[in-house]
Amino acid sequence: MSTPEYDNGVLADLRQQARLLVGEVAGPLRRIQISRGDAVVEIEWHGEHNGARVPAGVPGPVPRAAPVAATAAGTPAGNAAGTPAGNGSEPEAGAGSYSVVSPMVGTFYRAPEPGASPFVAVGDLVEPDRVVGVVEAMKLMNEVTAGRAGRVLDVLVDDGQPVEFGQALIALAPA
Amino acid sequence: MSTPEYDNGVLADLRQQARLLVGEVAGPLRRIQISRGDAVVEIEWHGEHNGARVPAGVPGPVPRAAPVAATAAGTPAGNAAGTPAGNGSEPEAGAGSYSVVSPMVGTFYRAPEPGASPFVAVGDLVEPDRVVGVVEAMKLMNEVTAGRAGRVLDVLVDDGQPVEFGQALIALAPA
Amino acid sequence: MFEKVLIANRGEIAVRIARACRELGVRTVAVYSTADSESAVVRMADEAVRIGPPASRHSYLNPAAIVEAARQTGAEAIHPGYGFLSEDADFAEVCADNGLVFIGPDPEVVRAFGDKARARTLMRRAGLPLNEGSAEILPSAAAARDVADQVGYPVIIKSVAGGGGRGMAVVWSPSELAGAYARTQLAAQATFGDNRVYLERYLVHARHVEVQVLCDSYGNGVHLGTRDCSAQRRHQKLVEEGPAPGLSPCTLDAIAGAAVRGALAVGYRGAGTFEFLVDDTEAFRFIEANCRIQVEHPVTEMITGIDLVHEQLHIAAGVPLRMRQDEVRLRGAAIECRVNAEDPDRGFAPAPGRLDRFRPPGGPFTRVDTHGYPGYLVGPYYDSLLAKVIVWAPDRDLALDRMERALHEFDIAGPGVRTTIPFLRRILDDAGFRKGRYSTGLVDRLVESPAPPGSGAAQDLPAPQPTN
Amino acid sequence: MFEKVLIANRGEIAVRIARACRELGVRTVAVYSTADSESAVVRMADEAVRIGPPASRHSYLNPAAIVEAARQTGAEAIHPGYGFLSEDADFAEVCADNGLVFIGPDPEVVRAFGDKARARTLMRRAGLPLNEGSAEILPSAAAARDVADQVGYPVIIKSVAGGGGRGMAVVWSPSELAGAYARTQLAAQATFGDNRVYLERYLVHARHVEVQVLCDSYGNGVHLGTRDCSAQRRHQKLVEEGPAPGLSPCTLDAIAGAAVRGALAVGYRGAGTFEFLVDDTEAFRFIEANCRIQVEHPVTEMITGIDLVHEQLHIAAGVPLRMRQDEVRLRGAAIECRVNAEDPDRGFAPAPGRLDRFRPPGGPFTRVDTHGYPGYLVGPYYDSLLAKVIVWAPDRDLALDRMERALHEFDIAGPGVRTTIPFLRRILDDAGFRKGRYSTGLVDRLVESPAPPGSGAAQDLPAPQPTN
Repeated sequence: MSTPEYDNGVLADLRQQARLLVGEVAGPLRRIQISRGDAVVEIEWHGEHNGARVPAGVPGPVPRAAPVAATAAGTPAGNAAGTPAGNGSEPEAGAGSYSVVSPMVGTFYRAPEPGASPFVAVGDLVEPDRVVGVVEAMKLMNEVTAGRAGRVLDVLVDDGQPVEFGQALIALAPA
Repeated sequence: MSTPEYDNGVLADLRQQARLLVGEVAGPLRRIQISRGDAVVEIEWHGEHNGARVPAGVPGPVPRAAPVAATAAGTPAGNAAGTPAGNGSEPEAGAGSYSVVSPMVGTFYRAPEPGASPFVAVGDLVEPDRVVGVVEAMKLMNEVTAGRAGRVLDVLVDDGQPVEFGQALIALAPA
Repeated sequence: MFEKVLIANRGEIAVRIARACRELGVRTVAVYSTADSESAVVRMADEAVRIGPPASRHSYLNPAAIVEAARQTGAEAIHPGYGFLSEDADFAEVCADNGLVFIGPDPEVVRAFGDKARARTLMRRAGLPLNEGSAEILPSAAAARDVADQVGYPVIIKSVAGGGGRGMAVVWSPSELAGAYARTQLAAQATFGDNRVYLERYLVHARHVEVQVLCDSYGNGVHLGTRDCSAQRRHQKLVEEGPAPGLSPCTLDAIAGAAVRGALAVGYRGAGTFEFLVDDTEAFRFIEANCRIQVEHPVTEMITGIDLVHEQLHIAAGVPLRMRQDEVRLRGAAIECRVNAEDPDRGFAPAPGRLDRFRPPGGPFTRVDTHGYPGYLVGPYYDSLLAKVIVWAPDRDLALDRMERALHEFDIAGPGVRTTIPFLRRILDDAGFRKGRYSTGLVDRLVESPAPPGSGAAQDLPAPQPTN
Repeated sequence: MFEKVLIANRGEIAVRIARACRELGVRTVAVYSTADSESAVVRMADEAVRIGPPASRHSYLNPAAIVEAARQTGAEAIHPGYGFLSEDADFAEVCADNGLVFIGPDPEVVRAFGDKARARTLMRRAGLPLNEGSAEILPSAAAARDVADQVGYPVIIKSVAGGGGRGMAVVWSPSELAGAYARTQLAAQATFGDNRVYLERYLVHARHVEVQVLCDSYGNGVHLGTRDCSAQRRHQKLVEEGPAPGLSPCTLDAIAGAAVRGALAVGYRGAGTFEFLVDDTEAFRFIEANCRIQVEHPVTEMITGIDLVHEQLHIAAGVPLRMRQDEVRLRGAAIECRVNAEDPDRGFAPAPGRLDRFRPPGGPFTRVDTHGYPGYLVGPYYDSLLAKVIVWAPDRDLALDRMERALHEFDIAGPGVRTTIPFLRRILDDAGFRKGRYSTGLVDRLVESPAPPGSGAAQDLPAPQPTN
């Protein structure tokens, strides 16, 4: 039996783990599922990324200390997205990379308008002042610039997704 | 300004420090004074023993952690009774010694009756079953035996003094 | 008022008493066993005396050590709390012999209520309705059989010296009677050194309703309303509330009036509790009286605004009762949950250990009485009550929601430490409990039905019987 | 009732709001700055959104971030707590524009009371007695001089946009007036972006009495009694109590009645506080109204048994007021002490740090509202309020003794951490305070008189003036 009086603590942990993974693991998100019964975070990426299933065992009433062991969904071997993030090491994609983070709470857009081509694509070389996306807050479009020169390794947030302050948006490899 | 909200904590510490000293330091007690204003334990022994004054500074609201630095009363040099006990090392008298402790709360008597000669004196050799004192509780005289063979190093409690359960009464050197 | 009072107890109730004394400007002496030298009350009290080893019988149950400690420290009165020596008539006498005020009723009153058979006789004389059963003690199994045949099965055989749920056996059919009689006698002899037993009809779905009374030394007495303690496991209370829900006001008045009548009839002094069984027809019967402050007394304090331990001290100091019955106003509803260091998943086995984290709930109308603190070592020597969470609200439904919130907040963690909190939450979730329609059968039903995954919500549980 | 509410605040009040929501079955969204990711409310809430960096203007004062967080999480209403955006009319409008319920009065009411000069005009029209002073804003130092000459010195110059003790200057003689006028204008411009000031007579020994009101959206309003907040340091409250002591019942009724009249006159909605100055003759004058839940609201909750945050939520959800005035019963006395992470021995300078030990008091009639816990890092970014200790008792004297006991128990320790507890104990010890004969001059007197060794007992302090 799980310890019901800590459900919220568990949820908070799952949310935190999810946030960490999303920050650490390269690749455009598809969806995050945060469960509770047996404490599961499920994160799904687009493209070739596999989902990383993170069962967070909660021993006794120790929610904040919930250990997280990542195992690959489906493949026993695990994958670049899930396993390394789970055991805390930097994922391949993230090695030596730099993240462009959201300057505010809002909605992230990869393109200036629906249907238009994205500001940046994986592989692009960008200058510090290059606009890499916009975050809409209160109907205001706020341009996000790369901040430093580099090559786009990945776009970490899907088009039209809500983002928190400081959330990683774009992974850059220093040029 | 001392932190008034911890006065009792301070008193408790002083009491504890006093108890420790009395246990550690050889010599028949004369009186204990526990103060509060500037947190002072004053302990007075009989005979050639000097009193050990223990100013217990209470930094901020950290009563239980009140550090105790012992300094000799009057003489800067300190003495065998005060200083070693204060800085935590074993007093000479106590080195390798064994304490006969009180089996109950009560009043300790060194002699079978007023005016009679004490059960034991410093220097006596005693057998395990030798009566070394009595503790009166509820008008019952409870004989205290040495428990093991040894030489009486000191009698730690003055005649007619109240004692707690487990309080050291007699210091013995294993024979 | 007294200058100095010795607290002859430990745990949360010792802390409770130290708080009351400090609020009244009374200095306190804590006594403690070597297992409790780091306990909260030792830190709180003005003085502390180590009275013995961990084993209670040599420390907290040791009258000589406690009286000596009082003598050494110059305490004028002794507050016994609950359990330990709180209902020991001999100890009360020893206190008197040594010029110490025992905070409780006179020794003969304590002794009379300590003998369940005598208590029944006294209360019958006072005109209280009794549960059907043996008028006096049962000399033989045959006598037991006769009475049982009269009152009908099931019956419960109780030790006259028992109490607090100890020394009793329920008998469902005549074939079990002789064996149960013998077993109870043996157990009673072993536990209380008194093998006398008596017998009552056992009410399966009865509710356990108790009345808090206060009496002074001058023949004045009032009641402070009722509490319902039906949520019990093996006669050990887990959840208490007040006022007793779902009973008509006139029934509540009748029970409360009977309690005061019984108390005054025997010259009761101080705070006491009269316990009754109430059946489906709201008929009530006296079962026993407790001559002590009770674990669940905060429920009454939150409903009345009266500090029961303050009143105990005033009464023991000879002050006349400070309120008339018409000045006692009951307001809203209060619930108490007992957080024990026990593992509900392992038959409520004690689960002691060091508390790595200990964050009690707070906020509006939420009270916590506990001796726990972060880093405290819950030892194996004494009972497993770690904290009491008490909440108040204008009505019972909101009180239940508030308690759910409070238990949700309570953060206790440590190696090996388990608490009753998950089980308490199942009780709060139970549909029958929420409706106020529950009895002493509630907890057993929950224990038998496994906790649904993701914690037992009421609807997951079998619908309770109307009589339940 | 709402399904989900966003809590646009931090610290103890965010925890307070989360508790109320959970008790009512409302899901909660916490918003937090990067400095608060370990805060208690983030752990308690059902969801949490990081909205900005430590600097308040980019996080807790950032309407866009908060509204976006509400949109993302699907919250229907926003509870602003106190401070931050709680009395920001523009924010209230932004909420409305985005289909979010702002839990508080209508924007225009918030705006009206935010302009102290307009508030005075409105309340004068509603028939409330005003403190003598300028009818409207002062165009020039000369105009100020004229009014000051009429009302007599000392006078206090206030920013119309000020409040909470900020943006005001006391002037003792005509020679200081011009300078003070200019300084206040400049400060007001800098602090509030609004340089308009007005002037009132300054009552040196006046008492600060406030009335708690509750109004619904249908023109119904009640008062929940008075609080006295005269124990202030530099216009910052340290100790609050209720009911206001030493005032005649008819004065209390008159003040409370005036407050409800004022609230209904402007169509107030929700929980609000009307503040008055009361002089030696018990004459009272309106000074300002607060359109938010206040820090000291638990004092009123303990006296009335009414959960003010529950009522805020019900009213905001469109429920008619759930009590009539004659159903509001005031019972006993309550006191609140603000435990701030400040060093009283160093001019109340903030003394933040990691809390090694944090053991709040408990037991009878003792409430603690706090976001603190063992291991919590009290940061330098926000105000220093760490915990509120509130106690209740049948009478004020016992409440004071109980508070002394509670503060004595409160164990807070950590490197660099200091609290106001020692100073609060001096206030409780003060003879004038105990007698209920004190005014806004009390704290300054204590600050000036050094703490006597071994803590200031009342008799060690200069005997207070009768008017004091």
